[in-house]
Amino acid sequence: MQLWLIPIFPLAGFLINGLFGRRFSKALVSVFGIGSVALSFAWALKTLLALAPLNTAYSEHYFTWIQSGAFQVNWDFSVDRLTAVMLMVVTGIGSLIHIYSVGYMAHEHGPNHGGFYRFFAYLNLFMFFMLTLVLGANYLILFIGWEGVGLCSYLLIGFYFDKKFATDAGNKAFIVNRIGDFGFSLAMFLIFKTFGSLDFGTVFRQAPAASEAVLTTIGLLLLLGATGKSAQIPLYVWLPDAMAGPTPVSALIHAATMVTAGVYMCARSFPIFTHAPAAMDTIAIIGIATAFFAATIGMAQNDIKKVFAYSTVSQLGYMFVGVGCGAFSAGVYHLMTHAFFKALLFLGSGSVIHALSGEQDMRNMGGLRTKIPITFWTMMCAAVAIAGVPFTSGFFSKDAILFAANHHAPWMYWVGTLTAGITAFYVFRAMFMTFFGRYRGNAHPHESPALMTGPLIVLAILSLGGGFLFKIPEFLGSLFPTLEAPEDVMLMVISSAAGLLGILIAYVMYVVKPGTADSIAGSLGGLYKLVLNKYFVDEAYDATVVKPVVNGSRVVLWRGADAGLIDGTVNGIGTAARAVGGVLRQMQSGNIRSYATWVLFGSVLLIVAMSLSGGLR
Amino acid sequence: MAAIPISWFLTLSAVLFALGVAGFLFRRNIVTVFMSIELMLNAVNLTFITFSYHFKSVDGHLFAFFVMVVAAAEAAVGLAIILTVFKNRSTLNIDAIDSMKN
Amino acid sequence: MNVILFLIFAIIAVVCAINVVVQTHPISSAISLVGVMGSLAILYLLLGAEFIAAAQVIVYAGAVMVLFIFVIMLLNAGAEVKQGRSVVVHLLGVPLLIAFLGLVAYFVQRLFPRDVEVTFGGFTGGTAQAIGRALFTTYMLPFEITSILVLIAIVGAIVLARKEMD
Amino acid sequence: MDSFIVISLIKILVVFGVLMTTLAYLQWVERKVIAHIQVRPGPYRVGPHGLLQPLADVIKLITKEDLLPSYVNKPLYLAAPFISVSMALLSISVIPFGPTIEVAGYHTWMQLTDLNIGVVFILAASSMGVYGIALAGWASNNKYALLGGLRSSAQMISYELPMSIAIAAPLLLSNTLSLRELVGTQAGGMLHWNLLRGPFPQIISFIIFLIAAFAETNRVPFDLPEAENELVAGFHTEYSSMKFASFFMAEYANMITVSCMATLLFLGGWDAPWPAAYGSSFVPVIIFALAGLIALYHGVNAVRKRDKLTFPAFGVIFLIIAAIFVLPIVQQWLLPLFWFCAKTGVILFAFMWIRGTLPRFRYDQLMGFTWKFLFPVAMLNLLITGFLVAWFTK
Repeated sequence: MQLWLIPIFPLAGFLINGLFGRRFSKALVSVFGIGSVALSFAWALKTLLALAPLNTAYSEHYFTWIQSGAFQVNWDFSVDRLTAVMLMVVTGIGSLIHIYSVGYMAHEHGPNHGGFYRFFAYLNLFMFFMLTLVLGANYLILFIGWEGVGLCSYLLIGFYFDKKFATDAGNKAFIVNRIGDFGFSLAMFLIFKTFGSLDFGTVFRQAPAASEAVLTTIGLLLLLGATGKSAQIPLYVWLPDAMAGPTPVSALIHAATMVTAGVYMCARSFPIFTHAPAAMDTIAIIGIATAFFAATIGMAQNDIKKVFAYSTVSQLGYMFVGVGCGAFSAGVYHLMTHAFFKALLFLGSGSVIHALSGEQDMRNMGGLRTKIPITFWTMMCAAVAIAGVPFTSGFFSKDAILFAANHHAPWMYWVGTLTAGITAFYVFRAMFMTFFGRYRGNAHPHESPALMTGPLIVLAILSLGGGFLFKIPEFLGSLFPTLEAPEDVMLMVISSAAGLLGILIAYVMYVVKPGTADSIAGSLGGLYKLVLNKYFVDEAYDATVVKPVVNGSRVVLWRGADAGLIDGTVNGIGTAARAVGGVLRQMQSGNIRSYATWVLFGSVLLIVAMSLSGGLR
Repeated sequence: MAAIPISWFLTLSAVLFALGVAGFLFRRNIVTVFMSIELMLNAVNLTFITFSYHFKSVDGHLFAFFVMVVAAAEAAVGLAIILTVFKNRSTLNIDAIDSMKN
Repeated sequence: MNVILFLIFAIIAVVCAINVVVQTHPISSAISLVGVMGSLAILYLLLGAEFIAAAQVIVYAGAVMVLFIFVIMLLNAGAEVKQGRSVVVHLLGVPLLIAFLGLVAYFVQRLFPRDVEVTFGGFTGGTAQAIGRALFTTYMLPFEITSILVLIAIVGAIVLARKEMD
Repeated sequence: MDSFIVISLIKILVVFGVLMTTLAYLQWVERKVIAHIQVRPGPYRVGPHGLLQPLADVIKLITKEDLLPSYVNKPLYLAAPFISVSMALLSISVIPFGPTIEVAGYHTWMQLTDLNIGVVFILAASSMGVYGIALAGWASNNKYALLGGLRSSAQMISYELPMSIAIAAPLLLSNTLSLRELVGTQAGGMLHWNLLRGPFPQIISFIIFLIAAFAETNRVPFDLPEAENELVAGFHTEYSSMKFASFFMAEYANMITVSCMATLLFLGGWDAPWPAAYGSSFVPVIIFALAGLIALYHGVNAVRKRDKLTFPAFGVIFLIIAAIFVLPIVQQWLLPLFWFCAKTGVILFAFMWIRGTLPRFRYDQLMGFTWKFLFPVAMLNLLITGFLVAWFTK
């Protein structure tokens, strides 16, 4: 079926734009940028239709990549239903965002006056790595994609590399992800040691036979990797900063696709996790904690992209709850619907920012409903979806997760429902602050071009209808172990009510009586400050991890160990060596032949030593 | 069809190697010294091939093959260096090339 | 027959090797070295390494040694000048060599008793096919790395050669 | 065992005798061909149509004074022609001229010996041939000779690369290194020859092989080492008499070797271009009969006086040969031999034809041509071939 064609198109696009884009016109760059991804989407669609029922995984072997003793890694791609979902999400949303980007980046020059082609080259490279990640049939190829998307994320966050905050954010993302990758690498080593292979098929076939302790360790290490990539506690801190990149990047990489790689990886490794309940519990707890925690931070943010960034973290937490509760298909379901509505939210906010010529602070917005109606209505679709208003896509996926959570541990359900309410609140707070009331800024808002609104409309339809258009749990039912989570109408009603309540509170606080928010903030005082400052997590990390490392490096390692101990030792040795060298200097005649004699002397000595020690028996 | 003890091959290899070392030690012409190195490499190759026979496995041949490739690369670079040295110092005497001494 | 063949070519090899060392003129040394390589190639055939034997002739005798002769001709290197300065070599060289050879020969004789023997045709795994198969499966990575090494050598040689041009 | 040695000895004698005669007469053929290209009769005095010229040449070369210049490096000076000629002859020993023949109950191949690395053996022998020329140039202690020797060895080393790579491509199709099996894999007519065989016809590598072969044998347009107007006579300036003749023998033997190689590698060896069912076995008969008839016609309508005698004689000889080819007993081994010789002969003719046509390269053009053009093209051809072979044999 030539699966390799799917990722190769974006790679070709990357090479063409990256190598020659500087000389191309913007139109030509756009053609290659969009064309490659669209071709990839078309080919993926054709492949999947041809493989239609796809009850069992279909894989293709290309070549043996590494062979070293028992260690063998093949360059294999495989497609099963999970991959099919991911392929469609990645290429479909990727295509839409590429189209959007042409409009969004039209006025961008970026530093180094090569911004436009550079942007599309990176974006295409990202698509290539993401598709490799999704298609790879073993952990190492997945890891290549994993690292590759990390690289592209770094490049794109730091896209405006002439601004310090952007490069800092890029570095932060890269370094924080390293911690996760460290866990992932360790997990791979352990997998290879345990199963003797990195191949998904081989590993999963043997997984039930392995001991639970080993599987739990592997699971936890994989989870460490996933928390890094998918921005979960404790490694979520990079994602909000990652908003320094252009908005389409935030939509594609930091909302729809890359950050969900962790969820995908956990879902992919379900045979390991299902045999490691402790790891599953950890996933669920981390997920629910992240979901709640990030949602509360989201309530107090004023930067429109930051709100959605924390919302992403929170929603990713939801997905992990689903995965951790054993409802893998629900997690993937939410992954897909989230990709729709969160991409839409980001693209919409990008459209708002575009309309206001770069303004991101919601306090300087307001009343944009009439000025940019298409953006408003499409974003509204996404907002109701994320708030879990009944029969939107978010409603289905969120409820699927919450059922599983209730089945797993009722308290998780309640926290989840509370989070859903908070989510609805802050999303609508953002909506109301942006689109309602009167305009507080001083730019001249204008509606975005059709290139940008087109993708918005498509995504709006998907956000509203994605829930019943794509019944992911049924589609993936055969793949994952089934979970008997009874559908309880009561639970459904409660969670929907929480969402609606959140919307209502937001409406009251920001539309009916616009002053309430400030007075409540004032009365809560310390708590509000805590939330506004994101619980001082960055500061805490700075104080507990970064500072000690830096200071420790400076004082202990540099002054103490390096200057004192090592330099001292080295100098001491140097002095000693010079003294000895003074004697041995006679040997260093500068004459090659006498050196050779010494080498011969040494080898004779070695043979004698070996025979004396019994090595030559 | 009498058979040859395998130690004969190894001894021959040792003799050739020792002759290579001798060439390295006692010759002053840099080209000859270089040829002595090739002689040593050849002696080692003979050992590889002999062991390959001994263990009835093709791996020794592969090692010999790699030695040859590396020797070819080494000869190309080494001779280029010799040419450069000769160009700069107009001597091939290895004892005269001792700038590292000071 | 085996023994005779071995003895003939072993003696040729040793004589040529001695000639490499004692000849004062580099070109005579080079020709002697070709002789060593040729007789080694025949010994390889005896050991069942037909491909390596051919490669030995093509690569070593056909390419590397031609290069040597080339350089000798280019430099028009005459017989070497005697101006020995190394005391160490003169004092230690011969005794060390004898010790080295003696030790190695002794251990070889002790470790490989006479009953481990070589006959022509005793090992037939050295065909081009077998080597190719091993080279492109087990030794794939070393092979690739070697090719990079050769590339580096080519570039290095060209750079060195260019430098002396200007 | 004994019969093996006896048969081998007989074969060696036969091959050696035939080869030596061929070498001598190749010289005659070449002179004739060149002469006719230049519209002159060529050797004509010794024997009918100069047919005894080679004999006269041999006598002349043997009886000439054997000079030993005083400043030469004696051992190498003497060894060089010997190395040249022995390496050239060595290659012939593995070349098969035809399938098995049966003589007095003994089956044997028309080949001295078959190596399963025959192709590599020939490459090895030809790479050793460089020494003869390089040492001749150096040992002569003459700057023209030295320059010729250097040029020639550089040229031979350089052209060996595209040649080996060009050889590798058909080997990929045939999947063997044994020359005998090589022919076996090409059996069944012209379309199975490596030259025209799928998945990738080796026309490019055939051309590269031929070009490299011209350079390897130091033939026009690559005869820089012997460029008379620059280097007097190149590496054999100081040689005379039989030693000089040795170099010529080596050159012609090399020509024969590479022609045979081209025949074996690309042209299907001794296989007929189309199956005997379609009448390929009558081709030699027709050719010789036609040649005989033409000779007879010219004998009858003779232009010169002596032609009245010689042409009818030739005509009769040709007709007799044609008649021999009709005999079924000899057909089974004579036909393959005919095809092999015919193919080799065509390539040898191309050697002479090109010598009569093309001018000489300049030295930098020569080196640039191989490194910048032939080598990359050969490499590309090998890559494509390898890829297609892997693709189609999967």
